[in-house]
Amino acid sequence: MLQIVNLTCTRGDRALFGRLSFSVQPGELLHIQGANGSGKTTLLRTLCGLSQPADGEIRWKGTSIRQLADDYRNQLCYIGHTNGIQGDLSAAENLQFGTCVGGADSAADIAAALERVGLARAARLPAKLLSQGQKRRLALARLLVAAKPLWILDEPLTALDINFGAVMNERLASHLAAGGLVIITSHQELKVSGRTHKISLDS
Amino acid sequence: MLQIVNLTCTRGDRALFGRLSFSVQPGELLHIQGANGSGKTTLLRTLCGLSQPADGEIRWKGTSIRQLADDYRNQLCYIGHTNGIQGDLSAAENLQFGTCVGGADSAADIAAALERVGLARAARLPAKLLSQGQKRRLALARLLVAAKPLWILDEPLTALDINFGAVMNERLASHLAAGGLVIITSHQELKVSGRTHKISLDS
Amino acid sequence: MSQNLLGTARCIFKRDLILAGRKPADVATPLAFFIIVTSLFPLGVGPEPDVLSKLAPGVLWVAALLASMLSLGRMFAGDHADGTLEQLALSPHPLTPLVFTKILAHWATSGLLLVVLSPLLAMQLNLPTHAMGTLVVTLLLGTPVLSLLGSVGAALTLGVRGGGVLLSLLVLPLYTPVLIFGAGAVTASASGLDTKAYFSLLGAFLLLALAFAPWATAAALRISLD
Amino acid sequence: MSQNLLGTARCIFKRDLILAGRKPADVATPLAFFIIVTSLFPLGVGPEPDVLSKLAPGVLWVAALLASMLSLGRMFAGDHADGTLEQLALSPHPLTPLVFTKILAHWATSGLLLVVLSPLLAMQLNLPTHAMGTLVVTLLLGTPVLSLLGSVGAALTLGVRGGGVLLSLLVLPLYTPVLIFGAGAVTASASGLDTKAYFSLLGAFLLLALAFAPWATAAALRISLD
Amino acid sequence: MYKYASPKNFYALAGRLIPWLGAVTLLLFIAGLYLGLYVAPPDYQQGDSYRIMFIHVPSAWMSMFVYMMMAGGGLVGLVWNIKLADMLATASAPIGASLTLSALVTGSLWGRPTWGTYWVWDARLTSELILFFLYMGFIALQAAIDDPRRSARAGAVLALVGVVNIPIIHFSVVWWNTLHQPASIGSLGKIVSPSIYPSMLHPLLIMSVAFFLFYFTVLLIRMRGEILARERHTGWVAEIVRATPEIRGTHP
Amino acid sequence: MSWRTFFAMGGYAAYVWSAYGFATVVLLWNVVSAVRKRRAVLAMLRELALAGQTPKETGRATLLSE
Ligand code: HEM
Ligand SMILES: Nc1ncnc2c1ncn2[C@@H]1O[C@H](COP(=O)(O)OP(=O)(O)OP(=O)(O)O)[C@@H](O)[C@H]1O
Ligand SMILES: Nc1ncnc2c1ncn2[C@@H]1O[C@H](COP(=O)(O)OP(=O)(O)OP(=O)(O)O)[C@@H](O)[C@H]1O
Ligand SMILES: [Mg+2]
Ligand SMILES: [Mg+2]
Repeated sequence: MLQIVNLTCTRGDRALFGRLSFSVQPGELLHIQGANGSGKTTLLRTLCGLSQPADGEIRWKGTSIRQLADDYRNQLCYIGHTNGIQGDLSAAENLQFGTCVGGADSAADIAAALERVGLARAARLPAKLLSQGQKRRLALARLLVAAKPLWILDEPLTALDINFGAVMNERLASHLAAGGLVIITSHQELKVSGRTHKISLDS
Repeated sequence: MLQIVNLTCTRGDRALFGRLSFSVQPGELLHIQGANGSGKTTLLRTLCGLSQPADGEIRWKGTSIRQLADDYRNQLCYIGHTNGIQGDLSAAENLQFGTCVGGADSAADIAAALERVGLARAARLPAKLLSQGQKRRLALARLLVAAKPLWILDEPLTALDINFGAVMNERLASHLAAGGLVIITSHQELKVSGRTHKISLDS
Repeated sequence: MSQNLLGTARCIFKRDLILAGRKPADVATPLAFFIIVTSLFPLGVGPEPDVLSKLAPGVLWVAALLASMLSLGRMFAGDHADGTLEQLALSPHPLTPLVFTKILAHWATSGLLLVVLSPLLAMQLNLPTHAMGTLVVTLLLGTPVLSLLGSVGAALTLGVRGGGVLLSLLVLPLYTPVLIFGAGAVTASASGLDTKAYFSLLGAFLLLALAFAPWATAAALRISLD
Repeated sequence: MSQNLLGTARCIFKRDLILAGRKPADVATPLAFFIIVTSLFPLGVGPEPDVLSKLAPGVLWVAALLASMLSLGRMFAGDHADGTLEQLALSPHPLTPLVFTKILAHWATSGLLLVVLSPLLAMQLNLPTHAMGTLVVTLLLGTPVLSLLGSVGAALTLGVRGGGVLLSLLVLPLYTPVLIFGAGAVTASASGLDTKAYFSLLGAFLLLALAFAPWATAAALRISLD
Repeated sequence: MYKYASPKNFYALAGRLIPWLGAVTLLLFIAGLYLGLYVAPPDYQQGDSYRIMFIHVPSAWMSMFVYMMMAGGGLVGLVWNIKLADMLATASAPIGASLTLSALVTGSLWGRPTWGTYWVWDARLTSELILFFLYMGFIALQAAIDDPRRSARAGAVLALVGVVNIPIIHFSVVWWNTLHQPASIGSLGKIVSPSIYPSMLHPLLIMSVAFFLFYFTVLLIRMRGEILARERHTGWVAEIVRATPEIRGTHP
Repeated sequence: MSWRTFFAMGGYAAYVWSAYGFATVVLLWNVVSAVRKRRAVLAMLRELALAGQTPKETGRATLLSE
């Protein structure tokens, strides 16, 4: 489904990793590991199409993602290091905007999604007053509303407390069970039931 | 020697910790611990006199540090999260400037100090080309040149490799043995021989 | 994808206006700058009304240009810092129209307000009343061009050290044609000459900028995010 | 403490000059802005030589003022970001003279260069040659005041959201007296009038700013570091 | 007296004072307007246009007085670290700025019939305009800093620098005008002679007192808001929050 | 004096009444914005309390070892 061929990424004038090849099938989770600065974030952003690889190709259902462009972006949901949350909008407004930009139109689901990430009561607060963990939850709520097959998640578990970490693991499992794909980085161990693979960027 | 009485620190409008009291005597090291965001950096900056406490007092040899002002600052050397290194100056120029601002005048010692932190060969490189750990060493070199009794160190061991970490521990021990005071934060365990105390800011 | 492009664009526009409403200082500061700079000129040149009225078109236009340039900083900076820009770039809709919407929202909260404010300042500078209309129309045609061209510069300097001054260097040369014809039209109208030619030129600039700038900005944003 | 205050001050001054030498772009950009703004003016106002020569003092002074304002951003920003400012605040020497040294170094790499450049631009604007001397002297007296007053604004807006435009809003109103008398002197001299009164006033401003601004800047820096 | 320096007591005291102050202010406004608009006769030179004086002059006076209060509050807050003084400075700024704007606009509207133009670069007008900018700078600076303590202290330094500059700005603008020999517009003193009729003086005085009290009334209301915001982690504010019924239509 | 002559203000009606009108707007704005500001703070504090972000007890440092 998602196929990476001979990928090489550079930053500045330094090669981070070279000739990386793997593929991820529906129902599979790929856990990318590596030391700080080894290039995990760079790889994920490249997989999204935000960064251009120095070499190699990324294919979705056999077609290069550069060719698919918008059609590929419509399949994925990316949650990066930054949450994409604007402090002066309320939690609900932020989520609304996020899903709208993501191409989904589901005003009704906003409240439900906030409920499911435990932010129902904070829905009308300006997001800048949310704690770090609450902000992370708000960003992750986009996954619930958008309903995209491919999830690309950069350290989704940071700042989450143990309870919600467990909830996240369940979500990932049910996404996999429904035939979704997940590519994820995490310094913590993932406890997701389902087909999971690991890959390390340390050379 | 350094005495903290009923100290309360706030950030934004949030109290980080309240009514903290302790004292540090010559030859003693105080290790401050706590989770991310618990206020360790804030405490250290307050002890330096950079931040004003919301309440309480800090005394050096029995006199409030607000009264002592410059005389107190002349006793201390603070190495914070930021290294105080300007990327466009060479390592030697940076150290020279740092000691000069710190009030010491010891042009001859610069080379020796760089030697002792293992930067002799990098002395003439622009600091921006140094690696993260080398930058940290350069910042710590100020301790050697300045020769102040009170060291206030915020995570000095970050980015240091194991070898130099051990060297740092020795340095700390010999500073204590010479009657110095050390206040330090570190998420790692410190292996310093000497009288060390711990304090935790987690409530 | 149940949401169409238009809906998403409306969503972005609404959000940017709401945000401007919640941070009135961000909107007000360029306006204050506009007022201050136009007020500095009489202080420098002297208070004689007839000298001032001669200067007025040039001063007003230069000040509007500088103010609109200074407001460029906030066009993408906030969204870049908090990661919203990444989400925008990953939207299934083409980036160019989305960026165009953002430029439009930015203009509505900067250039448009400059236009509204300009008659007041023109009065302070003794611009003849019959030239007031021309001033407003030229600004109405010209400030969108400034926002459009400026957005390219803003996108290129995102996250670059010393971005502010660099931005002004990039953008000012591009602004000169607009300035020449904008101020020229007002001067002509103040001395009772015909202004049609100026208007059609400014209109042509606007069309050109509308056609190319959003596309260039979108490309620049993708580069900045890389 | 074997190093005395003077030695430390010399150390700071030397460092800032070296740094300016290693980052020529930072120094050049305000100068470029100065040149661009003075060149934009004839474009906005029209090319008649006598109109221009009448405007020249005001335009040159306003442009110098804006350029010097734009260069304020870098006065403390770099040192704030890399932690040097903390070290400065923790120096056993009083902060006020150290800050004064930094302001001096900043002026030497911005205001002073504007002064050097000004005759060239004055020629472009048809300023009468006999007024050239006055222009240079007023700028020589006035630009340090701009740096001194500006340093307070720069220190207050350190690390603040939207710092650039905010800085200009804070600083421009404070600049007016300098502008009035600086441009006034040049205008007077261009029309052959006496300029002694202007010079003594500018001198008085300089003395006042020297007395108060470094102290206020030091206070503002301590607040920004809190 | 000293006990009202605590935010909690001040909050309560202000709450009790506001209705009374407001009522007196309102009465004075009514009396002043009646005397000024209805009773006072038209001026023999300016006709009825001089009636703008009754709002213009108090606005202009208050615009300067409020800046003094703001800078004074800043100084006290900076030196003695008194929260209420900081809040006084912060709360004064928007009031002062709006009164400055009022002086500018009413003055312009008065200038048109008397001078034939809305605006001239006269000394007093120019320095009032700059005062407005100083207010805007103060407000923008405080709005840009999130930490309330830092914001208060930064504002105080700015207000103090401004207060040193105001006389300098004022006199430079005066000299600027005398040096430039500006457009032939008589000084204000000539227009309103010192031997002003009592029937014109009384409403002016009454309106001035009304503006003065108005400032204090609004100041107290604003300070109560500031106190709630900055003391929100204290128990007594939580108590007040719990005791207030829900207010609709005020979305944060 | 009739109401008509009163409102005519000797021919200066436009200036006088717009000046008074503007001043009224400024004064009313002052009152309304001040009152609304306080209400908004109260409303915000209510929301915060409802969201469970009650003012955190000041953390207290604990000595681990001597
Ligand atoms: C935009 C236009 C105007 C502005 C900004 C303005 C500003 C001021 C200021 C700042 C003051 C207080 C001065 C002080 O007490 O030192 C003042 C007072 C006064 N203004 Fe105006 N003014 C304007 C137009 C006018 C006009 C057109 C008139 C009358 C024809 C006028 C008549 C007065 C009078 C009578 C006083 C009180 C006398 C005094 O305090 O010296 N003003 N104005
Ligand atoms: N513009 C640049 N020039 C040179 N090197 C860069 C540049 N940008 C990033 N780097 C380097 O590229 C490397 C890859 O960074 P990346 O963010 O991908 O790491 P990561 O594996 O995600 O690390 P972490 O675990 O800390 O998130 C880092 O070492 C970083 O210092
Ligand atoms: N201006 C501010 N307004 C509100 N909260 C702030 C502000 N500045 C810092 N904080 C908060 O104050 C807390 C204390 O930060 P501090 O840097 O002292 O933590 P720390 O213990 O050093 O953490 P770390 O281990 O990550 O270095 C953090 O939770 C931070 O989010
Ligand atoms: Mg990463
Ligand atoms: Mg820390």
